[in-house]
Amino acid sequence: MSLSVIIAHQLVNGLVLGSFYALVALGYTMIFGVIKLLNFAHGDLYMVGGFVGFLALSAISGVVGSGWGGIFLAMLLSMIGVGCLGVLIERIAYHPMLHAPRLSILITALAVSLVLQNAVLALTGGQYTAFHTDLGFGGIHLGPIFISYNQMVLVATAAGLMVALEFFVTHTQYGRAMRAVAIDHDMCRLMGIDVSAIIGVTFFVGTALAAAAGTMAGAYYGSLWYFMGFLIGLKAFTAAVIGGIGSIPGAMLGGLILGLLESFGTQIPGIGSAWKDVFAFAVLILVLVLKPTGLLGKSEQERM
Amino acid sequence: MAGRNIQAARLLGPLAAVAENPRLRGPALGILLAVLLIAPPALGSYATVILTNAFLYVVLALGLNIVVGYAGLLDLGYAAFFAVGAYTVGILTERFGVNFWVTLPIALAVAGLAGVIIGGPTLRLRSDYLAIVTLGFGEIVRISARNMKITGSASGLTGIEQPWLFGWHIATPRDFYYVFLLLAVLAVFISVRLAGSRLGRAWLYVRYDEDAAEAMGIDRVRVKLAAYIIGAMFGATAGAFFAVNLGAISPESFSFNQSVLILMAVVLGGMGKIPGVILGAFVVIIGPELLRAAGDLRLLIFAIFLLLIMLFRPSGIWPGRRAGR
Amino acid sequence: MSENLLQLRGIGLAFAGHTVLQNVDFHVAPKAIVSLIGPNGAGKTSLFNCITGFYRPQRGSIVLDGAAMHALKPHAVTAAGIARTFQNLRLFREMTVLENVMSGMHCRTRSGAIGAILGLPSQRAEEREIAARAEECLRFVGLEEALWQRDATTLAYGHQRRLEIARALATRPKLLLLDEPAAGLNAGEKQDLIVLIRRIRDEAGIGVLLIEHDTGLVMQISERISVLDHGVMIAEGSVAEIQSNPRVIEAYLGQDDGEADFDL
Amino acid sequence: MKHFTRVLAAGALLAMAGGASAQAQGTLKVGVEVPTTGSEATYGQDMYNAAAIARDEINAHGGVLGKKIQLIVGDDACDPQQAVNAASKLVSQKVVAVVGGYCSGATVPVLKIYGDAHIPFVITAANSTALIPANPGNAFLINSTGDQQAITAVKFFQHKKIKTLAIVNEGDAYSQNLADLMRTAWQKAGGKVVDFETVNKGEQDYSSVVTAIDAKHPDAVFWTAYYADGGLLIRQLRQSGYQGMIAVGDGSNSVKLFDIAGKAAEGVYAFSNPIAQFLPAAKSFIATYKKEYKAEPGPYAPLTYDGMQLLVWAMKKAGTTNAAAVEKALASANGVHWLTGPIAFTKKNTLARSNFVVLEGKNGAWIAAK
Repeated sequence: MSLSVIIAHQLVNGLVLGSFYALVALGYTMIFGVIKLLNFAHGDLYMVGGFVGFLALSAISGVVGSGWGGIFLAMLLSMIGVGCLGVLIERIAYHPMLHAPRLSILITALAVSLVLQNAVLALTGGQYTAFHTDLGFGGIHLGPIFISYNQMVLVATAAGLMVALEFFVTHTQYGRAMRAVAIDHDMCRLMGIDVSAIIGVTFFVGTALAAAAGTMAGAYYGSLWYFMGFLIGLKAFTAAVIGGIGSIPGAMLGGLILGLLESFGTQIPGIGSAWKDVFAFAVLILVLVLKPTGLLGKSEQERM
Repeated sequence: MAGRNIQAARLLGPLAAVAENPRLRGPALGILLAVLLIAPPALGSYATVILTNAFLYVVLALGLNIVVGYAGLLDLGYAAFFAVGAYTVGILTERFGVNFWVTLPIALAVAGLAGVIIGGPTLRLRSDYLAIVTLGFGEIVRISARNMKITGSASGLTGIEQPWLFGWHIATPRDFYYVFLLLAVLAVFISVRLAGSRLGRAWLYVRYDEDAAEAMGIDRVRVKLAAYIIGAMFGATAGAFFAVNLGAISPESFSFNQSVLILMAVVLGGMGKIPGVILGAFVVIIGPELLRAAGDLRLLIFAIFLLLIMLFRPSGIWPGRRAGR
Repeated sequence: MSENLLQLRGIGLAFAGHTVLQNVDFHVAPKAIVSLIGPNGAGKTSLFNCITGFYRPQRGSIVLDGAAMHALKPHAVTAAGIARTFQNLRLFREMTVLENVMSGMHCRTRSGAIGAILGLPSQRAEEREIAARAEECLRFVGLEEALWQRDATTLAYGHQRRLEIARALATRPKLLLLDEPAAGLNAGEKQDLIVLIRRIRDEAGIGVLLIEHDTGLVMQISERISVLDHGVMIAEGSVAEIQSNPRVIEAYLGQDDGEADFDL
Repeated sequence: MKHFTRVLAAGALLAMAGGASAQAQGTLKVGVEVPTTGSEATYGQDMYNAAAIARDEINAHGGVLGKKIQLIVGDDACDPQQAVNAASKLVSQKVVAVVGGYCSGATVPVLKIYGDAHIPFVITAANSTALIPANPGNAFLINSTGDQQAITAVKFFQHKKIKTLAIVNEGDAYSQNLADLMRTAWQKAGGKVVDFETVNKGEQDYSSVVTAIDAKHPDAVFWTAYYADGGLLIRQLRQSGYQGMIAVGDGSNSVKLFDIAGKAAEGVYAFSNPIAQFLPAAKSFIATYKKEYKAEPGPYAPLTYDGMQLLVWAMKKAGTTNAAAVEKALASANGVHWLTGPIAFTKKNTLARSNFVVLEGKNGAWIAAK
């Protein structure tokens, strides 16, 4: 296999992986935007999204089958269900703490993450759950490069969701309000915006995107596990930071960059698969130290 | 549950009253220490091991308490310093045959250096960024230990020799019970001394209001770095003795879960409150043992407990706001 | 003319292209009481933040007693001799009155972790010195001993204002910056404040620079007044000079909301 | 909560001290150290079930030394620290011997505890070579160790005319150990290791590793870790169009591999310790297991059954439960056999022969490979 083919393959791999990272990173960045909270539970909502999607597909596959059609329907159901769970978590755990010290709300988020993880651990006994679908192995050959149909559908879906989100944020009343809330809560209240409702909407949308990613990942890779949200949560946060936390296009860009970094990191001699995560975290630390606002983030007022 | 939490706190009330009363505190501590000193013969090996473990966690939790409870920095990778101590001692004694007591100060120095390297550039960051950077740092240390030959890769190091002290071979579980009891007492002593000092107050000033603290002439980065380094040294000390106690260490012992468990001890008992943190360490070690019958549910029970504490009693189960001053 | 205690030359500050301060020259003479006034949004607090190191001006120099301040961080500025209070009270919550004031002594003492752990004699002596100085400052501002062990944020508002001043005095400053010290005080408390500010200057020999909206108080206490408008220093002079300065009158009358705190 | 706190505040020490209660008359306590919680719980439960069948049979035949056997489970959760606690608890409960040990990483630190307490320990599954130097002498491994698996694998690959090999592990003690042993053995045998990868547990996306493997065109890919992620890797390898051989180590010999990998696992080879369905002597064991637990015995059930029988044999031979005597008897085992074949030990207390067999995936199940 020539180098250029390897590069092309890793490009495709990075794109697929990056799409997942981007979808999860979007939720991180949106939630951070409106309440300045690093939602540690976000990766776990991705995991819960996978399981809910799996249950939904099991329930409806008799009628719609378990091809992409069925998976899309299951994904939608999962987005709605887990989106509501996200709102519920915000109301119960985060809302009362909005004015508490930063440390308290961060630890609360960590606690929510642990509750979700261990609840699923208890329910599944820590076992992997096989996610059966009717997805085939087919694909197209572009010269020596093979791209599976599944990969294409996946990237297209992720792109579609991101376009829909961009439209929602820039062209709808809720989206505009969301951006306003991200800038200044008090000002929004004065202008008659129901800040609390907008925070709810943000959690719903952000969490639903993670649930969509979780369902697609479960279907695409074929298994679910209670701890599967941990690594991707960490990586998605890294992606959000690289892109500039609070910035929606930044999250997409950061996701793709990180996906590509990891794919190519595996291929680089001296890094390889064993050191690829060290590489990713080192990039995170470097970005935070050298350019804390990320690539597309707005710079905050400099304070000495 | 919330109501019960308060009830639990009320039960701890008399205990707290004793701990807060300067007249009763001395004798109460004396009695407690005496009981712990004469207890081992009456304890089975299991209880000895569990209590030893609890003492280890007292040291770790008090170390993290300096970082989280005093300086207000959320460190999600504290196990990394624990690992640095354990591996420094493990490598130097097992691979190079260096005497344990020589490796101990080296472990402290390496941990301090690690604290400076990771803390130096990142302590200026906002707190949630710092949390994730420390998490990433913890993972880097774990993965590095897993990949490197000198750390014994994933299997870790085995056959770490147990130390001698003036002709006493510290080897049995009971020996280590006393060693860790001593370490815990030292950790408490140092924590108390620091809490009442110029540096201890500076941590709190920075934690409560960074701007006002700076306006009072406190260099927040330097003060935070001091917390970070001292916390790292607590972790490394615990790690060093952990390594010789088990005789074998592997990267699994220094995972994210380990960091979370130590953090839980700090938060459950009450951040910044020394008796609370000690209680928290005992809760996270003895609790799961008492809940052994609950199987996979026990971690869930703990997670829910942590969440409820944060929602209804963010100052922890130990009564009062800031004790031990 | 003797050397100025504080000397600002050509200060320029901008945030994201938006000019906040433009070529500001300003000085405070030793042991002087100087007021900085100007309409809302004129840049007074920004100038304070430049002097205290919280903002780094893009242009200009700030010199205290011959030492350059403009490249220093806030804690170093405080150590060099400039103390401040905040417009909105910024006391350390969950800490006692005494502990709050002790914070001011941090930059005047040096014992560290090792001294504390070993309980070295030098460290103990220093702890006694810190407590003594804090008590001295509390007495100076008139907070009686019964209040010292209370949580700072449980004090009456007027007492909290005094506590902030005591905390700043504990840093042994050469110059004290007060950001709207009279805000929220009643008439009686304002008179006490005037007395206190005069004592700070007369008894402790500390120069005082204040931002204040209460014109009566400003006119009563200031020796010199500087007026800032839209980031530009438009006037400097004695009380009488300022009261008759046409640019100042224009600046205040030009305000849309007609803020009536500058009564001529 | 109230109770919980009171226990902590007042009587935690006493409560625990009481745990070491007096031994019941006429019974011998044997510890079974296996993970019954956590991700490896199914293996642990399966091993305990097998030990229980052995106990029932032994007790039905009059027990040992006139006493009945009582099993006490110690849950190590496949975690080193939990394992230390569980082992200490077993020691406190005065067990005369211990069988079990599934995860190598959790078994290494308990060796010292049983060693210090002078308790014989028959390890029935864990087989990392890291166990050998850490063994104080009281532990006996009746599952063949990783180096023997590597020998079996080398022979098999050579037989299949494999020249180049890619090895993938999961970065844990067991799989990394096996991967290293395999690399050494394969290179010694003149083969080429063209790619050596380490992936993360639960990572899901192994595509970049798959591409890296594809780029080297290995004749075979050897996965040395557990079935759960192995299933995903196999799927992704086949999805990317990899046509060569795929082989897995004994951590992936569970039939659940087929559940996760689906049809991609067809034709996959596994090196495995003897599993019940291929053991002629295990017919009645399988029947009993199915009757008792309504399931097929898992991969380590026969070995654990044998571990119990071996222990009882040694006690009978020694005529006492005295640790030194029992250990001496264990070391003298010379071809005694129950389900998994003759048991004898090397000087290092490891199984003297290789017990590995080669399996092949066919129609979602394992069959003996040709």
